Amino acid sequence: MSGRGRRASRGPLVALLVVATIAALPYNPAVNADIVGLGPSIAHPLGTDAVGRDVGLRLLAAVRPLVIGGGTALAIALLLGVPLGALAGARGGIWSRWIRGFGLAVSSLPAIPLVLLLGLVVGHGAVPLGLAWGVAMAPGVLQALYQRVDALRREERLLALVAHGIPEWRAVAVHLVWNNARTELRTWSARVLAGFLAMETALSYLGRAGVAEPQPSWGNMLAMALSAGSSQNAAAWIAPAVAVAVVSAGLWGLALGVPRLAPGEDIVAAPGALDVRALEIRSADRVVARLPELGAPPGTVTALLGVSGVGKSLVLRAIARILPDGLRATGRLTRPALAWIAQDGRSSLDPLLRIREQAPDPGAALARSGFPADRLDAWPHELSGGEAQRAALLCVLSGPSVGLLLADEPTTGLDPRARRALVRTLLTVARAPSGPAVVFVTHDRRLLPGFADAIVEMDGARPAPPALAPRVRPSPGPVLLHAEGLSVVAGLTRRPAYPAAPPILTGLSVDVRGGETVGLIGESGVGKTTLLRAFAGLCASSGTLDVLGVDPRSARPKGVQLLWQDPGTSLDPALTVREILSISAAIGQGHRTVDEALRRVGLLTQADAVPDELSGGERRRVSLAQVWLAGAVLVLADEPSAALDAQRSLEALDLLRDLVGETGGVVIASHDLVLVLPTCDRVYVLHEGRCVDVFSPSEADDPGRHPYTRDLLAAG
Amino acid sequence: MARSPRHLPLPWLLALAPLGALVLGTAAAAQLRYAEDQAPAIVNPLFTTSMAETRVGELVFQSLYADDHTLASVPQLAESGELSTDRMHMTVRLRDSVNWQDGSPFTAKDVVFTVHAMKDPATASTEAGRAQFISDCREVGDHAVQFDFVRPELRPEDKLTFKILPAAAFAGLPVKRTDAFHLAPIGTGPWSLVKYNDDNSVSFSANPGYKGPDGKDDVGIAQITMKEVADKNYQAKLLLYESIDALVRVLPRDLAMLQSNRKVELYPYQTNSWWYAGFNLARAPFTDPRVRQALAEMLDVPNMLAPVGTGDLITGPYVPSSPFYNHDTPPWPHDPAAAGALLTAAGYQKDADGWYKAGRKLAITVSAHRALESAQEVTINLQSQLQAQGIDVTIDFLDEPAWRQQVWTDRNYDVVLSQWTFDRNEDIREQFYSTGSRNLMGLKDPDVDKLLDAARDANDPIARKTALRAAHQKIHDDLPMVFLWTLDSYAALSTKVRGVTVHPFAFFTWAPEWQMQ
Amino acid sequence: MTDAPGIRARAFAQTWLGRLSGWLLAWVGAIVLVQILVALAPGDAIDTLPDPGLRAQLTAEWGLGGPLATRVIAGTWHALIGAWGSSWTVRPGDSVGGLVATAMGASAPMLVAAWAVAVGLGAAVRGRGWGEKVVVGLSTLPVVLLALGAIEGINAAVWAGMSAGWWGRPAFFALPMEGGVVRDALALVALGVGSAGVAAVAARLAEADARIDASGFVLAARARGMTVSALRSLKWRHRVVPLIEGAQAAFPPIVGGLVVVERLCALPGAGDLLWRAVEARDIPVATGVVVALTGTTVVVGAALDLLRRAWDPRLRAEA
Amino acid sequence: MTVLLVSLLLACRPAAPPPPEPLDVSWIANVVREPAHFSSTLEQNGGREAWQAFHRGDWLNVRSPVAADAQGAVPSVAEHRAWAELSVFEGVLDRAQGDALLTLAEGWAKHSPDQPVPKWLLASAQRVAELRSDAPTAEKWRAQANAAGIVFDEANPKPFAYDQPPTLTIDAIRTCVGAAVDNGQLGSFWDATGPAALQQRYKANASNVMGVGLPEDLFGPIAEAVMAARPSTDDVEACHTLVSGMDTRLDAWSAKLAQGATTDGAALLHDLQLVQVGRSRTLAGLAVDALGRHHDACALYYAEQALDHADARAISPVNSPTVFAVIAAANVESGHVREALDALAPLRGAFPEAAGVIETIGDLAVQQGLDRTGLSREN
Repeated sequence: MSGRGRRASRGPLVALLVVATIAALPYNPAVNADIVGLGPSIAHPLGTDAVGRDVGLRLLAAVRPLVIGGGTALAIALLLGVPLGALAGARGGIWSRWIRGFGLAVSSLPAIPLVLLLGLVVGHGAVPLGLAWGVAMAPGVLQALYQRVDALRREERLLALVAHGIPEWRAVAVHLVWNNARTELRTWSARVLAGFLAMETALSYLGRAGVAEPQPSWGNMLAMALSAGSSQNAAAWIAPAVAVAVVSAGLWGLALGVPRLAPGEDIVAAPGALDVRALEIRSADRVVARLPELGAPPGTVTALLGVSGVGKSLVLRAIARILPDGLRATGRLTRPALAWIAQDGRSSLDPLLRIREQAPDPGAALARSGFPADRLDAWPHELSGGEAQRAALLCVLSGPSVGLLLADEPTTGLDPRARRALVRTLLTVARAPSGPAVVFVTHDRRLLPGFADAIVEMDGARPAPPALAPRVRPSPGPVLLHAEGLSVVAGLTRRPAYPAAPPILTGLSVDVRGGETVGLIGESGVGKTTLLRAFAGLCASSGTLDVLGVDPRSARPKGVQLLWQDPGTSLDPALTVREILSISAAIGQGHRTVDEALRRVGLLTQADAVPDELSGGERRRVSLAQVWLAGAVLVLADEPSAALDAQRSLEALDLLRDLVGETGGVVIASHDLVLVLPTCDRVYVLHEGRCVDVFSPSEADDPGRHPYTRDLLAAG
Repeated sequence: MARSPRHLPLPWLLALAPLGALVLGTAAAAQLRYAEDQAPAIVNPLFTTSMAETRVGELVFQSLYADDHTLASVPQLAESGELSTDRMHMTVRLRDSVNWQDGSPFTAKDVVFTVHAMKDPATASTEAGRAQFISDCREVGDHAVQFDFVRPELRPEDKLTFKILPAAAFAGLPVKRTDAFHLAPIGTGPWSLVKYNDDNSVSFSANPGYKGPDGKDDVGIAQITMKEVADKNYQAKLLLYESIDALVRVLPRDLAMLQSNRKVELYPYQTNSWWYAGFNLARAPFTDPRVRQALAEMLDVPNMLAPVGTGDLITGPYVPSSPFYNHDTPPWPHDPAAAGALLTAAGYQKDADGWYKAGRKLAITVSAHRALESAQEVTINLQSQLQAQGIDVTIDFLDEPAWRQQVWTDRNYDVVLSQWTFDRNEDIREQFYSTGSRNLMGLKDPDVDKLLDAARDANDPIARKTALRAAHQKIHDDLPMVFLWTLDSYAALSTKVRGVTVHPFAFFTWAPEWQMQ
Repeated sequence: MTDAPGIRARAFAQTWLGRLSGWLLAWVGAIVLVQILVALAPGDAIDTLPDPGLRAQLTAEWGLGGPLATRVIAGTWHALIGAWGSSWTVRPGDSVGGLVATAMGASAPMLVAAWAVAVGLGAAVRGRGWGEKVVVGLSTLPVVLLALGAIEGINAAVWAGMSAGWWGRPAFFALPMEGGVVRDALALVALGVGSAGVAAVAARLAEADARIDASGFVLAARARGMTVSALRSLKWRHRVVPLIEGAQAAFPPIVGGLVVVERLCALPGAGDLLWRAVEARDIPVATGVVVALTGTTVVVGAALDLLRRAWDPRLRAEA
Repeated sequence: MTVLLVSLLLACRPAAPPPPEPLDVSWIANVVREPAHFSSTLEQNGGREAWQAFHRGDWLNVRSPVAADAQGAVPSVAEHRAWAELSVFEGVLDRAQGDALLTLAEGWAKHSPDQPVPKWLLASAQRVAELRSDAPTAEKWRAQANAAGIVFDEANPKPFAYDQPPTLTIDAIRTCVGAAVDNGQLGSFWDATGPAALQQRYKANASNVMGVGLPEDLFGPIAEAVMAARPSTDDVEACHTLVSGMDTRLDAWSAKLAQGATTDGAALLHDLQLVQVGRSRTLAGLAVDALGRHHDACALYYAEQALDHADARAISPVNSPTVFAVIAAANVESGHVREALDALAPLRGAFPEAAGVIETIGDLAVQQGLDRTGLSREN
């Protein structure tokens, strides 16, 4: 549990204690005909009701049915909704369909009619009411849990946890549900309780199936006070009404409450060519990015460079005046009319409109952007990454002319050929007559030659990690992984899916020996990730496969660890780095200590931070520490360099090699041959469902290389 | 802040549109709207058990003889009657110009059918008792009926006051409660039932073919609507707010509010009614008179009455103004100590948390009809009092069907809290005679039976009065029920209704003469 | 993406029919649940009927003697084919189908209008600062409190004014007995606002707005200096799906609130009928109303589900 | 919504009715303006007890200490007022009982043909008829009584003595005439002539001082305003119009009083219920008047209007015993005998002579139901 969690938990606990105490107070509904309908006095601060009972005491005693009934409802709703929702979310597929179908059937029964009908069956009182309400609300809980867990599953967090060695039930129950669906649990608990209050009040007021006299309930207090007539004690109806209103609003506040940040505040921009001076972007407590100076005349291309996490994107957004809420920029700024293209081209496009509708009059812009004319009627989600970037560009170019084009990491996620093509296009745009200035953010220095007119480097807010000593290649050890004639099928299931999907990679033969680093190279979508997962036993495959002496399709090989493309995937966002690592240490059976791991990856000072507070590079290092602590012998790393600048990726790879040690093996899947080649002992080039080339770095310049390999090498 | 019309919240307009329409709306047409706690479940005089049904029956149906303004029996559907000299037979000539509300003529067949239906055991009419004095009846021509009596009758017209049903509307005997007739009753009365509305109100409209007594064939009020308003307190408010025009029974505590309003007038109505808490005499522990007496002496009845309003406490089955009320009968004292002694004598032991016998705690369930006014306050009070003295009390509010089943049919209850209303004859025979059809408690006391027989057979007022006063004392001593109280009992009508005279029991008997302003 | 239009249309139809049949299945499931509940009732409710002859007849008619499974299956089958039997106690002998149909007909406008109020208000107040806070805050109050407060408040105020001679007796006075359109409007607003539907819609929209505001295309548009109103025209399309989802979430509570509002405001309709059926232990009528209300929820749910899919091409592709 | 609602409401604004002309009962206005003066006057004369006794209907105990000091020779004004009230009240009771007795006797043959008319009834019927100067009826019953062997003891007449002093106690007239003639019914029949005798007694004394009748006394101005306009036939609708008109004026007067009242005065006005009491007394006067003219429906209407129904089981300043008596008498006359008993119930404890009236009327009620089947219903 994070530090924040611990701090926050005290308030509800105290409230719970107070409520429980009130509910446990003894209450004797004795009547006294001598004090019927008295107004407030010292002896009876809220007066007495129509049969001479103290209204204040009844007001408090009415908490009991709420606690009992609400508690029952909550228990039922959570007991039914959470496991089913978690199961549906974690399993997906047919499970989710049937479970959610069941939820749908139950939720089609409107709650109050259901309760009334149930009242005929099980009678009146707080518990049956709670029972019915719990059943009625369970589908809501189920759905919420399903959505959350399903989203986490889609982010492959569950897969990451299981692959890391955490039992599936534990991964679901502790990490997905308890740690990460807590908002849903809190929200729905409050909703169940608020709904119960509303229903109980209504039914008790109407006098059927609710709490019956003489047991107090705010609803029946209201009914008695109102039917006793206006001459009686007004507090007798005001008090319960206020109680219901306050508690209901409070519970809903708990259910709806979303912490809101103050909206972002920008510096005022003067029109003119781009000129930024002394730009500082700060959150509430610290400076998150700093840029002393930046100027870009029209027709030029400027690259904004810097290590990961230095705030390059924020600078662009500050210039565009679209800083996220809670951040604030200071400094001086002049800028022309501008356009901004998001990191992922698809997100720059309106997903609900076809490209033609977003760029209604493409004309010449079509050619300039390089967007294929026959794809104009496609939906954004149907475009590939490169097409999406071009479509975004098309939208910019077909709109009113701009003096500045801001592009945030436009090349991320593109394969080398697509990347080169996009860069050329951007240059063309800038060089065109009265073309705009282009400012783009990148961490890829290799793009810059022949492209950027100016390079602005940003300084990191944190010190770079210490440089590592150059690595000595040991001689190959025993075979860690042996695959022959392997075919893999996409999808996250060990058993072949029905109907049988065609394999995406066939006839593969791969060997990894101790101390080796092996690269799997190919463009996005060729099946690198699937292959890695097949090695770990997470995907279906056919053919010979032996990993650390076992067939991963029948038993999980110990000592195999995956590194995820997004290093955050394997990190439970609710835990601190130290907590995450101690779980890994437990998986590794405690042979290695957390402190040692932190020291090795250089994160001693960030041990109490949660993943969201770390930069991408830091997260990567935490995931490396995880792998080391879990006692990895064979590490399967998926695009370990993604989202890192070149220097950081090399560092990361070196660190990984270092952590695996001389007997361990590393398999790296990447689309960037040039980047990983220096690190690898052998490279397998995957293309169009097959392995088209295998070679070691020294053989790279061999003219007999497959044309695709040559193409890849040239892209560097 | 100026906002273009496009952004005006549409739902508000939606919600307000009807309000705008209201400005153009017109007030409701003149009609008499009266409120009942519960709409009558059955509009069939053969099965009447509640006052609400009685009142509706009075609107729709007629009888051979009916009360005139001086409460003397005068011919209604009858033209004239001729009693034989031995007083064992009577030939009643029927009016020949009367039609049923569906247009068919009213004939002797209908009268004979009605009497046979009332006497038919398979029909199980709740009004069977009213026809017991008739041994047989037959048509003598289209418009004459001859009745044979069980015993000589002095004034049979005083008993021929049951409502007459159209024979053609039924498939024959036996008649069932659920026969379609109960939803679309056909009578000869001044109003016909038009519709059971969806809001549980019932609409009546003047019967154009109505033949009133003495040729008064027109009805002053064209439309009557019975509205179901479960909340008594709300009924009073609605009358004040002029949303209804009549309230058949006002809660005592609302009297002050209503009478201070100049647009409302109060009329004493249904005054012969009293409350009781009855014991199931067939069920332990109530078989033991000591337990009953202990319970009676544990109750502080004035305290129970306080939240309801003003009323008179009673010691027996009559209201204090009754000529049969025995003023010499003392009430059971409120004496918990003596009650404790009685329970001890009955074999109970007092523990820290209550009375035990053979390891079982003395616990009772009090059943009350949901529609009983102020029942909630009273039961809460009763429960609180008994629980304070170590007796567990569960309250069970019963709906009409459950009440009829559990209390009337199965006699499945411990203690019932209820109210009886009597007409001016205050005949308690059915309630307390050992074979009485309304003897819900199951009292079987030969002495009481003897006294009730004597009262029935008495042929002078002094003898009847004397017998019933003795019965009062005896029933009080037998303690089949704790007699609680009689409440101030009024109907309230808007001053818009003019010419109002309220029949003390059936309410609407003289309603044809009422006018709406 | 390169499929022939024919194949595409077939796939489309298949998915949609699939969704529809899923909803239908859900409805059947709900009916089965209802039947199980009814069958589980301890001591048959029919025992409370006063007429022994009728009891025997109905027992035979409903197969009440048989085992649970038989009763549930028979009950479900009867419900599905619309053979809902006749009322026991509410309107003895009347066809339940007719009663329920009339009641549903009476409730439908209220249901739809209240739903429109909830969804419309939720959408209208979203992002309007204090307006949103106040309306969403109000919407968290239970229906019973809102309706009661409105009825008692308006009555008291009108009565005070009448007593003081400020105005005469308005036609809508004596809520809820007279009320007329004012009562309907009041019930409408209480039901629409008080069922937390507004909160549900507003919450979903707030969530969606945050997502939309952070999405690249909006940022891109803002970066180009798009005005607020132009942005709004850009964003509305994206609020449709959350709005549909909000509307879907808001509907069942409104159906539940219908019972409360119809009782409080003395309105005839399905909720009122259900209440009376339950009071009178009229199982066929109560079951009929619940099945009909469930059917309504299912139909609305299915319609909105399909609408959502029709609106968002990504969901269409997913299906 | 609110704005619309309010504007809608204001659209319903009624045309203002012409303000009614307020009444003026000066002494009440003075009480309200100077409550202290009223209180001290009451204390000085020692009249507080008398005032209270008068207003709770305890008329026999209205004694003015001042008058007592003056050897009791001259009854005080308060005492005369009380006697006047008593005389009216007893007169009404007498009327009710007489009617009941005669009806009972008349109906005997019809309802109980097998039973001879009890002797006490024969005697009483004869006596009542005599007192009413209804010679033919008296003669009829005398004949029957004589035939039954009853000879009324003319030598020892019941206390009809108009000249006896006002100290005459109730006990003196409670002697049961039945005891002399028929042992069987002892204790169930009271001297039917008691109330009549008392009425004569008090009437004589009261009229010596200030004339007869209620309306002219304390609340005279209110009564004057309506007495003149009272309907000449037994038409309830006309009565309703009359009472409505009076109420409108009373309301206006009440409002005017409240305006001129000091805080204490308003409290006193409220505590003494002066307006309500005045209204009730006036209506009671109208009722008695109507009864005297055999306008039974009107009498009943006035009396019901006079009653404070919220506390109808008790005698109070508003619920004067006379009102109950009028309701009973009018009901007996119109055949609603059982209902008459309801009205008389509050008098049972306070007026021993009422017990006889109640028994008689009760017997009549029982007699009328002899041939009927009773109905009972739940709720």
